[in-house]
Amino acid sequence: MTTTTRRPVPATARRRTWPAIGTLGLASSGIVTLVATWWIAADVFDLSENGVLASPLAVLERLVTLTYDPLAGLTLPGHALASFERWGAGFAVAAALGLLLGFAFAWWPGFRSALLPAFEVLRYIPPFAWIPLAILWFGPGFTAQAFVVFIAVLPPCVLNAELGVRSVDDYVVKASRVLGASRMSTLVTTVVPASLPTALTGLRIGVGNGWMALMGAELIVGRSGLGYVILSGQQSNDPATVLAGMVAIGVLGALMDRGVRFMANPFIRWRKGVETGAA
Amino acid sequence: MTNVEWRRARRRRRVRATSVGAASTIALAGLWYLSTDGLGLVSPLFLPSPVAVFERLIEFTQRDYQGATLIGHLFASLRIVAIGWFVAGVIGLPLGVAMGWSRRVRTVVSPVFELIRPIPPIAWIPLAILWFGLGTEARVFVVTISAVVPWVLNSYEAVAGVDKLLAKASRSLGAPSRRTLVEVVLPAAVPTLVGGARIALGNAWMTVVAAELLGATAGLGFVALNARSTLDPDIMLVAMLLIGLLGVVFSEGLRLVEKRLSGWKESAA
Amino acid sequence: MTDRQAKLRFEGVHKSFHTRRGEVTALSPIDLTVYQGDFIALVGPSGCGKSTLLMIAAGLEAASGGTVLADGAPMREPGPDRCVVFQRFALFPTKTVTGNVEYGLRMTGVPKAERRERVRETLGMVGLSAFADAYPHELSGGMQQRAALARSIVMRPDVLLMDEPFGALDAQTRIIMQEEIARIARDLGLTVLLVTHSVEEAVYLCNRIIVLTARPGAIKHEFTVDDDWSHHSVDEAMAQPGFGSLQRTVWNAVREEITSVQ
Amino acid sequence: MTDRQAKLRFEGVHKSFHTRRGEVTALSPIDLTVYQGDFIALVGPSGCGKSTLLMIAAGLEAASGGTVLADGAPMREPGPDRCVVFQRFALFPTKTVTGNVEYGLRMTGVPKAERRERVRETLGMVGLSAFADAYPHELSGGMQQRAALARSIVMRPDVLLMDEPFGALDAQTRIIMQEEIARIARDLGLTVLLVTHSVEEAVYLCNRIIVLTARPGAIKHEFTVDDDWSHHSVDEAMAQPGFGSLQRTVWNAVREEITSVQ
Amino acid sequence: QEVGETGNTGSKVTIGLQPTATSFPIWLAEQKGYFQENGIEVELKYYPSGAAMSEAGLTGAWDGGNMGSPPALTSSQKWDMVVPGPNSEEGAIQILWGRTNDFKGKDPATVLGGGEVLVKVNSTQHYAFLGCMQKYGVAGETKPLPVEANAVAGAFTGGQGVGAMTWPPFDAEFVDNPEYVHVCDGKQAGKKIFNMLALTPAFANNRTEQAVAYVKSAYQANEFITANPDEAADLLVQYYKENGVTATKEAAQRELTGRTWPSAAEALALSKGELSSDLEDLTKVFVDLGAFDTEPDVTKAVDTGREILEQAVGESAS
Ligand SMILES: Nc1ncnc2c1ncn2[C@@H]1O[C@H](COP(=O)(O)OP(=O)(O)OP(=O)(O)O)[C@@H](O)[C@H]1O
Ligand SMILES: Nc1ncnc2c1ncn2[C@@H]1O[C@H](COP(=O)(O)OP(=O)(O)OP(=O)(O)O)[C@@H](O)[C@H]1O
Ligand SMILES: [Mg+2]
Ligand SMILES: [Mg+2]
Repeated sequence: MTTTTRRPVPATARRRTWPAIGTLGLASSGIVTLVATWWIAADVFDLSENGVLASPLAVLERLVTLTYDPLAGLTLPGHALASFERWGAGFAVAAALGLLLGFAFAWWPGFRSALLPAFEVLRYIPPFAWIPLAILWFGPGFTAQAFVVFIAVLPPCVLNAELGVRSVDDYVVKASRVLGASRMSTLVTTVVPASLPTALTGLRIGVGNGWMALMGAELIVGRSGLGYVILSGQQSNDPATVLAGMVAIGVLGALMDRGVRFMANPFIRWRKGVETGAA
Repeated sequence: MTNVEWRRARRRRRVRATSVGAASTIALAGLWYLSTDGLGLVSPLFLPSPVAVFERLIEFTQRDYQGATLIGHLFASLRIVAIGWFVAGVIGLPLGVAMGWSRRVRTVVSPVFELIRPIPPIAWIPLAILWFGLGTEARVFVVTISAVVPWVLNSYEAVAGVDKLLAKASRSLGAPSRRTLVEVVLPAAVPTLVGGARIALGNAWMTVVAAELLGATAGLGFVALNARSTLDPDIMLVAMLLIGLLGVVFSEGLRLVEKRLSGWKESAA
Repeated sequence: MTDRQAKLRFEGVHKSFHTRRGEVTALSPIDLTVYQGDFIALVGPSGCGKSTLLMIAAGLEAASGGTVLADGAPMREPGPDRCVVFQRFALFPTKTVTGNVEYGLRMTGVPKAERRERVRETLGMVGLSAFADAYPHELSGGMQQRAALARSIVMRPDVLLMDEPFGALDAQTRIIMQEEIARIARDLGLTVLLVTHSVEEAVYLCNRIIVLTARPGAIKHEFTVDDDWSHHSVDEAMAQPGFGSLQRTVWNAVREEITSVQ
Repeated sequence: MTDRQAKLRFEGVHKSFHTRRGEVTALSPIDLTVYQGDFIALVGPSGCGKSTLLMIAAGLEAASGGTVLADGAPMREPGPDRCVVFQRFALFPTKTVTGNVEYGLRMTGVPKAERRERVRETLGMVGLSAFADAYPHELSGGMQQRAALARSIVMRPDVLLMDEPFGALDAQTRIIMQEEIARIARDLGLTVLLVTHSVEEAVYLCNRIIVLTARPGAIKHEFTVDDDWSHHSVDEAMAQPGFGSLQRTVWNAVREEITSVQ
Repeated sequence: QEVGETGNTGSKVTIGLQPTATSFPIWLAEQKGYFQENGIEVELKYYPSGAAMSEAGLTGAWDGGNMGSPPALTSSQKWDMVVPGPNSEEGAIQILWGRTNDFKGKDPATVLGGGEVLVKVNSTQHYAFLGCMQKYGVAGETKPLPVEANAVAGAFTGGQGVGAMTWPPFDAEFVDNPEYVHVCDGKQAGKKIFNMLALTPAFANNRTEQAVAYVKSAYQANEFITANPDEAADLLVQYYKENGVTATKEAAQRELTGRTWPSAAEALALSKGELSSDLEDLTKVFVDLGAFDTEPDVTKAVDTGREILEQAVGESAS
């Protein structure tokens, strides 16, 4: 146990740094190629002249100007905030309701058989197809947009919560019963916590789904939000604004995904060790 | 309990589940009817009665609405979905498999993929118009964008999720890396791959409705959006429900394929 | 033996499962009495119904017929008087070791102060005091099994039911755990019903060994272990000629049943 | 011993892993020679590097330093001359038993007719002739392990590497498989390197037992088994005093290492 | 609760409008303080399209507003929206553009016949488009290629179609550009395209006084535009800027002069005169297109609000 390795220490150090740098180079090569292709297409082949594409620099510049120069009355952060509010409202309601429904589906089969047919048909209607009806019911405004988000977020929350409960080790449930817990307290104290990782995955899918649905809704309803930035770029025949909007949507979408993962951490601390290395 | 008795019991249990489902569905439809035609609580402009929707559906199968009958619109949407889904598969499947199999490919591709992935397919619409004009190509492009993500991710996970020990066993039996992939890893990955195809099809179907903003002259999404501008909620609901029902059909169909192809798995036994 | 108190009694207990392929009889009628202080092993070929019998005893599975009497009264519901230790540990992954061990006490309304004391004491007994706040995934297999054991014995069950409790451990850890459980059972005067595949384990730990026939399981033979081997360490015990000969006798009975199906 | 042919030779083979938490030395330099006809057991506490050493021998893992010589020549690539049998069987789930066993022959370009003949013969040897067309999931654990074994021995490897091949089997099936593998190894004159946790198994099957220290694994002691127990059945062997005493000696060496980490 | 009930009381009025020149007079009335003058206190709410306006009115999001005639006809038909009168006429700025190279020295009919023209279908553009095709005798031969209004210019410059229907400011690319040629417009095709003032039934019936004030203010703004075209153009540029659209003063001028902005009295005269027949022509076309299921009752859109318009005229006169 006290034996040390024969290898001299510097060798170890080199071994560890080189692969890291190699990996970094590989990882960035993809992105570099992408940006380079974009830049060449836009500036060298002059696609930006025809209004078909904007160069990466122009998009960057547009992103910067949008942060202080308002578009349709709002700056970029303003639009992002508007989108975020709608998304937040729809997401919060859908997540709360979805988790409850999912847990109930898994735990009370009768309840499940009663609601399943309706749920199954409705969940396959794309959020986008709900937009017209949502506008009719709630008027073309905040509520309709939040509703579309709700529609997009609900199914993955329900399905994953249900799946989470079902995939809890049967023996864990048995153990709880043997130790004197009732069915209800088994659900609350054991099953729900153990199902959280899967259930939270549902929320995470919901984050993305809701965000995407909202962008669709903003193309049709309202005159603020990041979706509207794109639309407005399209109206002014300005690819730079369109691309700036897309970049903002993508970056924020990715950040939100990370955010939810981060916030979910305390709930799944107990299996952190298992999580490392997951893609 | 004898065998016969037990079969009866099982049938009874199934019948009970089905009838609870049917009863609740009928109850929901009844509630819908009561609040519309029945008691007139809700204006038909907000929610048309089920009867009106059904009549409209029948009428739709025979008479043109916006230049085509139901079948015409249906096929218009289906065509775009089929092409987009297929193109996405041709791109996404090999890419995902390569990412799952080679660490190097994964390192190069995944940052790009992660960068583009969060952009909703719908947000590509303006660029799609600029790049492809208003024809089928633009719609196919948007549908492809939406379907390529699950194709890639599931192919990746399918390959990466195959027991590492299998690859080791194969190599220790003298198989070179590529043959290990073809002989051992891919066959074991098939169910997950089909699962990816299913999700991709779902995404494609969901997106086609939005893609029909792009110069479509037919399609169920086109119908729904047009019905909106003339305040015709009954035709809107017909289109929506059809879109939903077809989604169920696709999904369940591919799920059956998935089940059949995983015959060698324990769960299917 | 009859002067000892009967803790658990099976009277003509049998069980059939209805499966896609028809009816499977897992257990032929079983008559068996577990007395206070017994450490009984159930051995038999795979699939002969050992786990099924244990689950019936726990109240987690209903018998198709016959009666199970716990302390003389018919029982059906699972309850903390008959705790189960499973092969796959079945620890609550979201709770720390303390949370796991304390769970049954909380569910049966034991006040907090008493709970804390009993958990502390039990963790000491299984040698997990230092890991009171660890999560199951942070423990080795042997430690997980200790925690599962602690979770059950903290309830002071009338009968402790164990289904291949060491099946998931490596051979070395298993030996160490066998010695520990022998000590704890002796210290607490536990009544235990143990399902195992290892004849060696059965001979080492138990005073009675029930060999079941191949499916449908019926009691083929009951062996009484006259020497209490568990006072020795496993390897000491194995060095005794009496140990080896009993082990061979039981194994031959089991082997007969295994080969009868193959 | 030195007049026998050296099939596999480790010279100062050591291994470190670079993990998030820094460098983990799994194996201290190991010197070991495996001769033609050897049946060597590697035993030692969990995590001491047994599997790592085996993977290096198979060429599936690169050593951090030192040389591995196969038949006197340095080797790196995995190959069918050093087949591995894994604990979790690692059968190809999409192929039938025949497909699995035939796989290595196909990969090394053995013509179809010969392939068929060798598969038939090998399946007969492991008693799976009747299950040639079954899929792995349709087999019991013992049968799966037989198939995995057949898949390796059909290649007539110079050295058969086995990593806890019976770890996933129940105690009873394990005993039966131990007897079978002893017979097959004898019949074919196999050279085997076996990782196991069970000292009993090591004593029963092997002619040399290598005890490794706790991590980083180094060779603590090598025991030579003078009697060939594997000519007897397991229970017969265990009845012999010499068996028990060697088992205890080895076990004490292992136990020392286990307790040194706890 | 009645259809279109906003819950506003007293002098508070919510106005729905679209961020296009169509609604410019409403915005202008606010700027110029006409609403205040007439004793109402307004809040402006923007909607992206006529369809959205109509849906919003139905759900009680606004009291008064204005919209194109197709949604106005739908709304009056479906939920009894009250239409006091026409707010502007814009046939002349629904322009069919072509590529100069295509049309140079050729009969437009031969170029258009069998080709595709970019149009926002089922809209007033579509109506003007059909008028133009009739004019050249190629109705039925030339196919409309459906596009959202904002995408027409991009698609046409990108090479789609033989022609494109646009209106300002989306046609900035084409105006004074030698590569493109103004082939036809709604006015040349003899089509009149009206925008209408709109009131929810609840507002018109229960709060008539405020409704009259709103209508009166809107026409006051029209009179201002007619009287001060230059200042109005500056204000239109500002209006556009507030709505995220960049437009030059020239474009604004074109827009303002291309439209006619009737005063209240002129609107009343139209309403009593040719408005009905113009709208009937439009509805027939829309029924043929399949956009309207059955022919809407035009009188509902012309006569029901006239009383309010008359009151507005009366007040202006006094
Ligand atoms: N829920 C069930 N449905 C159908 N058959 C079952 C069920 N549970 C057990 N069986 C069958 O009953 C028989 C007895 O099963 P049991 O698990 O009690 O065996 P066992 O003796 O514990 O076996 P092992 O030693 O492999 O754990 C088996 O043939 C099994 O297939
Ligand atoms: N890929 C790896 N990355 C980092 N550490 C590893 C890796 N593989 C093994 N190790 C570490 O190396 C040590 C030796 O592992 P190895 O699997 O060889 O042990 P073992 O003796 O086979 O244990 P067991 O008896 O539990 O199978 C362990 O501490 C393990 O955690
Ligand atoms: Mg069992
Ligand atoms: Mg190992």
